[in-house]
Amino acid sequence: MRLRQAIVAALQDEMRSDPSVMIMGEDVAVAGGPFKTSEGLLEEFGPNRVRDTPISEMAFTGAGVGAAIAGLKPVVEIMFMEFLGVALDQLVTGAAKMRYLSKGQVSVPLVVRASVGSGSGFGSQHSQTLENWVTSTPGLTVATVSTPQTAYGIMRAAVRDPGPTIVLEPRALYAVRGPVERGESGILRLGKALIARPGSALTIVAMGQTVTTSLAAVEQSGIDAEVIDLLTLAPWDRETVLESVARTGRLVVVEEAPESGGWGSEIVAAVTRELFSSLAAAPFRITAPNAPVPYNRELEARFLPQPSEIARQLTSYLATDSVPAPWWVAEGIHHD
Amino acid sequence: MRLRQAIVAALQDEMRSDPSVMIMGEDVAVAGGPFKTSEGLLEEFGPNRVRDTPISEMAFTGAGVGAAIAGLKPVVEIMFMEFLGVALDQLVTGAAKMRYLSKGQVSVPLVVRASVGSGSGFGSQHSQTLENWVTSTPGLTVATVSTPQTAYGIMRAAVRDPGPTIVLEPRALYAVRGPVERGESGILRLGKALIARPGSALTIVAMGQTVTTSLAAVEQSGIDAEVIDLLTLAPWDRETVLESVARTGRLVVVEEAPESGGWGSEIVAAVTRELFSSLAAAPFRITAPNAPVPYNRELEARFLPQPSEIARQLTSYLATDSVPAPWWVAEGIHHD
Amino acid sequence: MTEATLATSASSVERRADLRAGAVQRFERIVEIRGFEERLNVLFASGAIHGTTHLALGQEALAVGLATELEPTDLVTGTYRGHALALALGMSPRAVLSEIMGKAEAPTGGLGGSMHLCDMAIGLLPTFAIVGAGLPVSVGAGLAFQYRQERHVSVALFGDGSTNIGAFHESMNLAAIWKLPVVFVCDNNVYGEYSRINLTTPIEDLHLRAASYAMPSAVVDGMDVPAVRTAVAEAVERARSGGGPTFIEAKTYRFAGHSRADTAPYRPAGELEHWQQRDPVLLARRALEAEGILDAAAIADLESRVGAALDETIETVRELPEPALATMFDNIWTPGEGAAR
Amino acid sequence: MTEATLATSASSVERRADLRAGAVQRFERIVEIRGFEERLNVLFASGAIHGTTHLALGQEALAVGLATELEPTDLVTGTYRGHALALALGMSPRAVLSEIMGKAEAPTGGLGGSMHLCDMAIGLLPTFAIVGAGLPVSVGAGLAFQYRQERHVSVALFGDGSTNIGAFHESMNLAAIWKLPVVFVCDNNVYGEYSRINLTTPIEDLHLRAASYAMPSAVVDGMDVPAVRTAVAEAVERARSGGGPTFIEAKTYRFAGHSRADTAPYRPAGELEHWQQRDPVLLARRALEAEGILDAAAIADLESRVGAALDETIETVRELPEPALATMFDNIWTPGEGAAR
Ligand SMILES: Cc1ncc(C[n+]2csc(CCOP(=O)(O)OP(=O)(O)O)c2C)c(N)n1
Ligand SMILES: Cc1ncc(C[n+]2csc(CCOP(=O)(O)OP(=O)(O)O)c2C)c(N)n1
Ligand SMILES: [Mg+2]
Ligand SMILES: [Mg+2]
Repeated sequence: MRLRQAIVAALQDEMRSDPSVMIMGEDVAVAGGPFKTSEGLLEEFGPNRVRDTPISEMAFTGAGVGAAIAGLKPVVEIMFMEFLGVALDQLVTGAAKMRYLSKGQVSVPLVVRASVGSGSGFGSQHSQTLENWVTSTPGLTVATVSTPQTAYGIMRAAVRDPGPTIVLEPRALYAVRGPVERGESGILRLGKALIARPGSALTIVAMGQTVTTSLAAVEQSGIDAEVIDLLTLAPWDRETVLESVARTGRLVVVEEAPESGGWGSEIVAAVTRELFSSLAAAPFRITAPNAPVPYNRELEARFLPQPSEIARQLTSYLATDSVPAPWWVAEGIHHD
Repeated sequence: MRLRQAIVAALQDEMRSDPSVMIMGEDVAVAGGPFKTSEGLLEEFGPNRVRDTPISEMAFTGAGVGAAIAGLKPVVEIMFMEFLGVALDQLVTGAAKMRYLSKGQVSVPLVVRASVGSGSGFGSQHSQTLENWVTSTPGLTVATVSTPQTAYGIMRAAVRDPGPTIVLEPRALYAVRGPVERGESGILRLGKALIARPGSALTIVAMGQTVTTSLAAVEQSGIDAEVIDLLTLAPWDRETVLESVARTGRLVVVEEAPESGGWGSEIVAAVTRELFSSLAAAPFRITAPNAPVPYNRELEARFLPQPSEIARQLTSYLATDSVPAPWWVAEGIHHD
Repeated sequence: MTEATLATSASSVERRADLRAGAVQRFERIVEIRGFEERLNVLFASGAIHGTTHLALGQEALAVGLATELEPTDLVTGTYRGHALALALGMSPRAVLSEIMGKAEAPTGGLGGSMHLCDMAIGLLPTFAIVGAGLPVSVGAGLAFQYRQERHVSVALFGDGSTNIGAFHESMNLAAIWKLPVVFVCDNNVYGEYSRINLTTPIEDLHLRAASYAMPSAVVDGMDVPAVRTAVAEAVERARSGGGPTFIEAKTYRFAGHSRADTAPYRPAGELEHWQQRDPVLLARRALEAEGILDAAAIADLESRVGAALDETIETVRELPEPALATMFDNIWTPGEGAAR
Repeated sequence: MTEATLATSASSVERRADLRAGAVQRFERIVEIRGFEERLNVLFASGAIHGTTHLALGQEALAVGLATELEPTDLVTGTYRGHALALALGMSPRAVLSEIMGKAEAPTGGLGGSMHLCDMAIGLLPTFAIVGAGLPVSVGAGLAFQYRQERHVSVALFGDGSTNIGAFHESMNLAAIWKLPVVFVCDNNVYGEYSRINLTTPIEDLHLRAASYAMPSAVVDGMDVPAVRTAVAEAVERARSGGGPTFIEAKTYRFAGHSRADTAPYRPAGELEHWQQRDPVLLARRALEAEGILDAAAIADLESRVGAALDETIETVRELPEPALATMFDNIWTPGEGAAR
């Protein structure tokens, strides 16, 4: 099934098994979701459990918090991650601290789903990933999805988790197809990374869209890289990453975010801290450029690190043991 | 003068020299600012140029954007950084992209000032630093201040800059005194770090409150550390930092932010990338714990890395060439 | 009136129930809140407590009237100016003060502080330090009640200045379109921080804003417990019976400055004095006397008893132990881990 | 009517001025917008353009009436549904289409796209893709005008659904309390995305919301250029003469779906047909005929001329060069660097 259908399936299975699970967001009910990630749910579960909201991100995100405190398990859809720019308060300064600020009297089993990223021609105000808005929030789990199976497994885990979770869904992957194992065995564990491809030459840490592009790059380059799909970004799975890099001695993080403020720095910093003396070469990041996401199709295609670009950098890295320049520097287009 | 007076002085000098500079925010006029950072400005410049706003962060931050586009140089005060949680959109998704989205037809010479950080007993919703909300925004300059002089110099530079700038002001430093050179020679350059203390044993990169605590730690420990006051966080001064670490071979970033999502990872990652083979030991971060800022005075005092804690880690690092555990691990209080 | 006085060991639920026992009990609660805030002011001024605080002097009647009409199973959000609300809803002075003093036994273990009072036994969510932030959460609690077809009510208490923030507007709209059992209570105390309402808000009668959402509204004398009770009772009844949300504007006045250091030099001359004639303590005292329930001597007795108890509480709380360092790592979710509730 | 037709090389300022030349010119612009959007729909459906687009079919009269009353020195914010506004204000079909097709010569160099049209020569700020985001910016532009005591006006155009977001409320309040020269124009086209207004908004007459801010308001037939002009002229005059902001609700109807893929299956039966009787093109055509300004033949001639010009523009724009890769790094501020303006 398609990734967006896997999300529907996850929500459906959770709603079937737990009557306190409900969803709300702009056009998630009658229209089945702007990206069809709730298709059929209104029909199956009715208007009490599947609700269209006004264009009021602050109110309905906060309503998710309040409903969660009062015992529901709300799943709130933020159509584009950017829209949290008016509602971040409710999640970061509010929801994430409720348990702490009540000494455990209050729980917030809330899921906020937000579509993220480039690749759909939506321009610079509808294509950011913006993980950094939420990653420095003790108490808030930040997860992401990369395939139909991980979408299914992460979503169900997020709904079940007693704390607030934000799930970042790369918009460009909604139509991607893959097998999905439904039911308990298809559920993933939040906080646990997956090894998307085992390997020994180096460790790639990727997330969301860059899992796909990294796997393609590995294919293209013929390098025996281990590709880790981080899945949960905060708190991320140090154990899996450290174990892998301890084996390979090399770390490359592939990110969709711009270099500045990107999530991969923390992986590099933590690995460097823990494994410095066993690293064979400098760990580094392959990122998007420090630029807004361009609209033009050709230009937008270059924004996300492409398989060929990743392959070029990996190959050069292994050949020289030094860190390659990104395409814009290598091609003399822009000097960092 | 006190740091908050240095801010007043900077605003005053800019307002005297440029009639298009104006300020607005909650209680910045009649009351002279909740933290007295605009004392006397209403009296000198009148109610057209110094404006109290309703409690409408979204509207008045956005009004700053619009006024800047229309030719003013607005300085918007966000009383506590947290309040941007309802207005981030205007800055990150809006202001920062206006030049790009107009092919240079539009400029946004806006300054947003926000008080940040712990140390004042304001509790977990009024003590965060939240740099990560803004650092991944190409087109937005993120600066901070550490002393009365840097407050003066950065503020004036920010007002003059043609692009949007957010200046993060550690609240706990407002009352700190220091000499201030007013006038052109007191103005700093955005994007340029300062060497707060030259040294050769290792390089400390600090910012805001941690500049003070790092200098005190150096004093306490007797270690000949170079302390760099980053001042501009995005884009940060790679040249100064790399040059220093190239000399010392060692990097320690001291941060107020929680370990997860903190700004220091990027410094560590970039330095590792560029100087891997010349590093004498693992670069690392001394951060606040992954926890909300506690209210209790004693507990809050431990949140920000204290001089004694920094000194302990530096000493251990130099003695062993390996990265020490943070206090909560070392004291067996919390295991990361 | 010894029999009317709750033991200091009374639970918050018992203290809540006590408000329904009679006018004397409500008066006593008003006196307690007043005495609490006055003493707190002294404690802060003397530097005995760090951080800041926001007193609700002048706003006691609204809190007590509101609390009287709610059940402990109703859920309430409040603000940083939350002591009166918390005490009225049933938290003990000891609980509130220990929170403000950051003590280990406090409801949040001393980690929350003055702006974050919480007691779920009486339906008080951790109060919100961000203006407007409680309103969407109250909408959500109302949603949960409607969802489960429960007759509980969700209540948001907030200030006049908060009606200028987006969250107010969005929350009112959402509650109205979904007909949720929410009561929005606006404590119009004339000021938002150091700004008088007329400087920030083009209308002074904030209940008129309900019309934008086709929401029933009421305006009430917030200094007078019976008036507050009537308005709240009507709104609560509407909510419980499926009639949807109500907006109540309570006209009050902030007798103190905005927060610790503020002496309110910006007040127009005579304004404070004008409002002091409608001081909730005064009004309640007069009503008891006029109705012959208590005479002046009995009132004086009650007031001194309450004061003495507060003084004792302060001494007790001062000596309570501080939280252990390790508690700063407690109650932060990590995925997979079980919830506390 | 050849003499009434602007050369395709006319500047955006000339195209703007042309709207004041007469009813024929305004009709021509309406026809141009209609033809542009219809052709765009086909282009998107055929996959010739990537991304998404939001057509303003049915909303032409509002855009044209509004543009007629504004000066190029007035500043306007619009939304992702911005083609009609941009064309009305004066951008050429070539400029708008090249933006949508991501071409190098487009006003943002092909980097902005359908949702971000900009031409500062006629006061059009980059249109906003975030609902409500333009309103605070318009308030700020109004602030600058008031600050410098200029007689310019700041205008925000936005949809009915946008009146439920916090930015709307905060912006109205701020403009009102500061008496800024801002005109808020709400294009009430009955839908926000796939939701009919009654499902998201407890009132249908959105102009009533202005009362919350003591702001003058007007409601107008947005399908009718003269009606729009009258309301806008009054608001603009109020703003220019220091009378502060106005809220105008224009009743229109969205003839197309929300965006590219949407066929609007959620419409009640007959609703579209009902509104089509008030199609702006129809109304304008009838008025010209009724007043004897143009006869049916002349109108048909005009329409076919405009259509042919649009077809030619499409062919031309298709062949325009794509932006160079390096342009994606242009026009991003770095501190210290000089500004473009
Ligand atoms: C979003 C936000 N903006 C600003 C503040 C700072 N602030 C705290 S209290 C306050 C005044 C609130 O006034 P009002 O709503 O009338 O409540 P009152 O304090 O009078 O009870 C302000 C501006 C805040 N806490 N949150
Ligand atoms: C903050 C935000 N929330 C949601 C959206 C997604 N969105 C785009 S257009 C739209 C509908 C807006 O409706 P309305 O204001 O009536 O304008 P119209 O599209 O009818 O012109 C929505 C919800 C957005 N762009 N921004
Ligand atoms: Mg108030
Ligand atoms: Mg609409």
